Amino acid sequence: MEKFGFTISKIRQIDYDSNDRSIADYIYEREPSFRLCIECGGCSATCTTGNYTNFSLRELHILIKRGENSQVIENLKKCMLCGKCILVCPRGVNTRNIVILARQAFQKSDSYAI
Amino acid sequence: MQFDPFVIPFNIGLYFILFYVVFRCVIWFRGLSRPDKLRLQRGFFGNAFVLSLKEIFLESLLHKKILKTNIRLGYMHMSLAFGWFLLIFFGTIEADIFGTKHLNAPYKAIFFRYFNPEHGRMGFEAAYGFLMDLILAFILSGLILAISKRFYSRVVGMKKTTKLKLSDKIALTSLWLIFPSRLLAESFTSGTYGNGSFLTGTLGSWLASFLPAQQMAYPFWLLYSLSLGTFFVLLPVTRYMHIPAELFLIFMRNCGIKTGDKSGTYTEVQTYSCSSCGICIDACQLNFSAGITNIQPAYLMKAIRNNDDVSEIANNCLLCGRCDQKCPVGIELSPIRMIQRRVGDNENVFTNIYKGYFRKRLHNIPEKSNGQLSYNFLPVTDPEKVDVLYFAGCMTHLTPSIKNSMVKILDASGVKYKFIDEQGGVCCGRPLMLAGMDKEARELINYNSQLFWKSGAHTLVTSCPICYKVFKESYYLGVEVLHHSQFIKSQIEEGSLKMNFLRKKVVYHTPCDLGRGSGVYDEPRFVLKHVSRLEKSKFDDENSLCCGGSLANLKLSSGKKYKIAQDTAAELTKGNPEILATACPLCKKTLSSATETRVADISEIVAEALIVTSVKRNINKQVSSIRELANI
Amino acid sequence: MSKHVVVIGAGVAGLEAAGRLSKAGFYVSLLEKEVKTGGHLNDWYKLFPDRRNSSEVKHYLDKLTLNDGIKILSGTTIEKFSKRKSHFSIITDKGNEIIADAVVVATGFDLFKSARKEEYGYGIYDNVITSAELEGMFRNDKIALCNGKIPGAIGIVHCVGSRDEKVGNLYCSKLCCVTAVKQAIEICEHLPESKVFCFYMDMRMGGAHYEELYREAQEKWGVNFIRGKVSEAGETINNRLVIKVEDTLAGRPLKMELDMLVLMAGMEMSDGGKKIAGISGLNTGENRFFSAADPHYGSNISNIKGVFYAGTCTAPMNITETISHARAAVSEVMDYLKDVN
Amino acid sequence: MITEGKKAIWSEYQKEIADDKFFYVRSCIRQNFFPGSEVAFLRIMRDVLKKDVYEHPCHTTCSGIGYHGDVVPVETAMTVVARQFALMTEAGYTNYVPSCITSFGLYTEILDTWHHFPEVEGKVREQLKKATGREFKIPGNLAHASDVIYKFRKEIAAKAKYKLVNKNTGEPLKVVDHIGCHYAKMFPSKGVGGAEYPYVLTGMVEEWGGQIVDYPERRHCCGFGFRQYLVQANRGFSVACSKEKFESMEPFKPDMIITNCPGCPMFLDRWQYVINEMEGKKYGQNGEGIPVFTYEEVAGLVLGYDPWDLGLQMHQTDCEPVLDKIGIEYAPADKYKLDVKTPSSKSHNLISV
Repeated sequence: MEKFGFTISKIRQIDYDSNDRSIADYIYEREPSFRLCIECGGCSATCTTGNYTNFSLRELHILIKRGENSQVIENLKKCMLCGKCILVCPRGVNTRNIVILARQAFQKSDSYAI
Repeated sequence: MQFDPFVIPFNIGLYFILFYVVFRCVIWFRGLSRPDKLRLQRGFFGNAFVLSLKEIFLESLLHKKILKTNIRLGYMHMSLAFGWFLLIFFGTIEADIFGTKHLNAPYKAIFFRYFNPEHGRMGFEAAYGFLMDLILAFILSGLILAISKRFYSRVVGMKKTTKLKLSDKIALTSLWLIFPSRLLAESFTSGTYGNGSFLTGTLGSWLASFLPAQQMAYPFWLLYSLSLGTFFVLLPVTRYMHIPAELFLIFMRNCGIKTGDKSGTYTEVQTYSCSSCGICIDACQLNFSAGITNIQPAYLMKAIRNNDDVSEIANNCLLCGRCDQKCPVGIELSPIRMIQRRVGDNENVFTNIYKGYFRKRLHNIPEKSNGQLSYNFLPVTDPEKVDVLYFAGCMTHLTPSIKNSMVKILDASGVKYKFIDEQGGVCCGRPLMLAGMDKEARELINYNSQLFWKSGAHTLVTSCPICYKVFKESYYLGVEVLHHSQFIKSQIEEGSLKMNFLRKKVVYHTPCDLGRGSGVYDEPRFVLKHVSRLEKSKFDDENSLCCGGSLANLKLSSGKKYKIAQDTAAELTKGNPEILATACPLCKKTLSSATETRVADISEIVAEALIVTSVKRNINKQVSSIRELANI
Repeated sequence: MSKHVVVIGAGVAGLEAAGRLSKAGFYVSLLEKEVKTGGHLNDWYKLFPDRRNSSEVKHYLDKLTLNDGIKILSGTTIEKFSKRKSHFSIITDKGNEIIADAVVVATGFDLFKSARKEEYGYGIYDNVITSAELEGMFRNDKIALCNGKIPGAIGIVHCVGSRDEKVGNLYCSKLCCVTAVKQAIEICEHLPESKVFCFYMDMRMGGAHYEELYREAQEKWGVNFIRGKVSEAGETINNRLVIKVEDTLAGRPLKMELDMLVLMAGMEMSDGGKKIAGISGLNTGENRFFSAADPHYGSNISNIKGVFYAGTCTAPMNITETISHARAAVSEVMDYLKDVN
Repeated sequence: MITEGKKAIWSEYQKEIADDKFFYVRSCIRQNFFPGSEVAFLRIMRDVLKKDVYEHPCHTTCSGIGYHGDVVPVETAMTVVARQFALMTEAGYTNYVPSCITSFGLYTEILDTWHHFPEVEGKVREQLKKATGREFKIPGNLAHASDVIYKFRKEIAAKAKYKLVNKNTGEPLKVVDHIGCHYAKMFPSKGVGGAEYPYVLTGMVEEWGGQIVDYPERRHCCGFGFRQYLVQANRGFSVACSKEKFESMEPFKPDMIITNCPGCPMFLDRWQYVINEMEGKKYGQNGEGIPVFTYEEVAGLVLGYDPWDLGLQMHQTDCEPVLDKIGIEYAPADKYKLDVKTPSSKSHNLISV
């Protein structure tokens, strides 16, 4: 507000209970391997997009699971779906399908513009 | 006795289906693009028409392709289709010759015996009756096979049979009833009048010996008429629509119409032409290795016809192309599947006749893209000018030995080349296309194309069949695109590569995208024969298996991928080869984890066999200097 | 005349050692401060990673020690401990003196007292419980909140009292991670509708089949694993718990409400062990457990000749390791008594 | 909530607080924020409790505000503190009582540092000697002023005119206690009740008839945070901090907030106004804010001091709702009058100390 010269900052805290985790549920239902991620970061390390930008598939997974969807949307489209991540994943997570499903979920949802 | 009310169901059915088919064909025709309409018009007055008639006879009636793949299944289809055709054909002639007058209404031919019960006692009439009984027996033999297939599919040599919906079940029952009811109707009539040939006569007299044949005949004629009528009326909403649709399909195909990247009349006709024979199910590795039995083309076609949500089915496929190779109707299954994968591109969603054809087709207008680029973060680079570009591809970077081997081979070949993605490149775009995201893929294609053009290269070599296929099909680069097996072959032929013969027993696994996908079969074999003892396997060339790792399948779990890889590797290594060779980094990576046998890319084997001349020269020098030393 | 060995503590290690010593022909006195033998085995319902009933192990140990050569003195503590020449004199709280040729110390561990981590509110907030209390709920087949309701969201905090300088425990208790995973699965089995969240610093699934259990928890039961140490718990007006944790993998602090918080209490040197150390002069290490003569090849040997260690009085161990360690102690005793008259 | 559990913890964290002869040092900012509070402390100590409280006219800031604001190095802060101790030593006192929580934290920190690193203490002594010629003794007892009030909470209760009870319903007032971060978070053993469940204010409130509200964000900073507030660009964080606390306590419907730190009441009070201005949101009942008090003000109120005499008119969030609930008599018209005839005969003391 003009009169004070500052505004109330947004809390960085993830508010798990009030976040919308429907995107995560959509993926859990269709790609059970989504549960298997142990956040090793192998996918992010091999990622072509990750070499050029701050895109991290590992972080994306966790943000979807926590319902931090706005941050996910920004990054989702950067994925090239090349599939290197699948080959390096030690837990057999179908990472490409998760990206595709996330895109689908956002498209189907009315609350997000992708 | 020229008419009886029992023929009414048949008449209704027949005229309905005739009208429907004509009507449907007109709609299909109108749905074609202008060039396709012209193709069809030209074809009608040209060679295509004759060719189509021949193909219809061979495929729609005789079912030659099914006979080749599976003789019992072929016989089943043939006996029903060809037998029925013969029955109508000779029945019409019979009615024409022996009837009261010429040019009879169709029902007179179909129910000839009812209207001419005294007919066929002796001479030519009896001989003709014998022919008609023979044809009926032919059909009934196929029918017995069909019924057994429904209850126990192994009878016809099939592992899986297709699942049916309710309208299909009713149509199937009426189809099954047609010929037995005709047999019984004719038999009772024959029994009453004491005529009939070996089948109807014998059965008729036997039945008449303990049943009131005269009273029994009429209900069966009515049943016969009802079954025919029901079958015809239900035809448009069942898989039996494939009977008329296939005729139209054959004609369209012969006129040169192809499946595009959007759905339209041709894809619609193709979907209706699927008879759910189930040959694709048998060919599918997801079925016999991974135990997934609901995503095969027969089910996809059915789901599309039923307007079901097909995304799960469409995305759960290796796109290995084995089914395309096997489909007896020649439906372009993989292109149709790809159409279903394209997001927001399903503007031609099928509408079924019973849901009201006059309802307007669903036009899902794809959302206008906001023009924002997805990959605008990619750096612009200026590559040096070279003759040959080597693009290893993403997957090759995860199998570094292929990359290193290729560098060795390229160095040895002496061509002026540049390893364009040595520091990691940008994806070729095919994985995006496989996920139905063509717009995004186009961005990557443009990016890579710019890069290739700037280098001024005339040849682009890649190690990855996935990249190779997309470079060939979707890049329009205007330069020669080679898979490394092709490049190695050309270098061998030019004499730039010298190799030892390794004497190792090798079996070659054809990668799907290289083989069935791009038609490259001979070059890898040529190279392998050049350096090793290449053995044959049951799954060579067109019949090759998928490794299971295919990027085309977006749904398959890692465990099931592994199952497929294990089965494929086990099949290929039955002859205990020393090396299981392949020509794809992804195949190599997938198969390596599933077998104890060494899995190697062609490039690795070639690099192993390579005689590097520069090293040889050095050795020569040393030897000569030793000689010199000895001389001193 | 057979030699006399005193085993102090009748938990897993003590029972195993006593049983084996007796089989080897020694006369054994087994001292236990509690009335019942079996130690922590009595508090645990099912064991990781195979989720077998703990009573099966107890049954095995009881059978092993059901022997005339073993005198079990339960409800007994030691007041004095001294060595005279090659003999040990042990005076119990009842004033009896026991003379022994060798002593096996198997005083085991105590669970970390969770109230010391004040920020989690154990003993203050109604539905903050320990792993041991949860085992009790499993045994009674009733997982419920104080008000009797079924918890819908349950948090499990790893590393309570372990790897924590603030409570003076620098070491890892090694078994809490797998216990957490086992208990998470058991909660899911009991309450399929409830959600379980594990808050961990590292998943240390070192033992055989531990990692597979972890995978099962994720894959089959949908247990959520959040990497970060819970920093504090509070209570809402609805009697739910609010926890704060950094989701270190998202790089953001996280707040969520839970119905129940289970604290994975670590293992500490037992109070009984501390007392023995005090009266006997046995050495203890920085982690306050008994320190063995050599960590590689002398893990049963103490600084007093003739006194040997068995089990978790030296370091956190699982049952498999404890039993092996106890057997090793027996072999050390036999070696020692061969040379002593 | 298991009260026994809390009592067990409280019993573990008890500290020694001197009985008499206090050397009192003021906060540098409190007199601007809530000028009545320190005066009320002295008045209660001297008049009600009859204690010897000495204030040295030459005492300065402890420099803790600069230290925590990253502008004063620790050695400087130590020397300033050493001078304060020297004043105490010279005046013949040993019981040091700071009014400010940050001061208390700084003194505690410095004493602990000197305890572990005597050479630092030696250096500081040398510096102080060089600079001022003064020498000092380590205080015999260090207690925050709120500790002292806590110690005498029962005596105050005995002389109280009012209780923290809703006079209409007879129910105890629901009070949120907010402890300054520097009170016990750095050295839990130096605070009454420790850092997690501090008892210092709870003890007073319970003794005076109120009921403490335990809400999830009770540990959270008030939002002052020094750098957060002192740099204007960071003030958004400061408000956000307070807002999180208000949102967390709101469901408990507290009647008032009691604090023991110079900054906390300031921010908990003023930010309620700012949040209301920015977002139109109030956290109290009946469309009011939640009144915020210092512990001295609360002690003064229960002892029957005039609200305007205690400086409650300086609060931005109106305190009248609480006064009404307790039934404290006040003259609304006098709230902003400069020349007030106070009911207390010794009112001149308030200004002249």
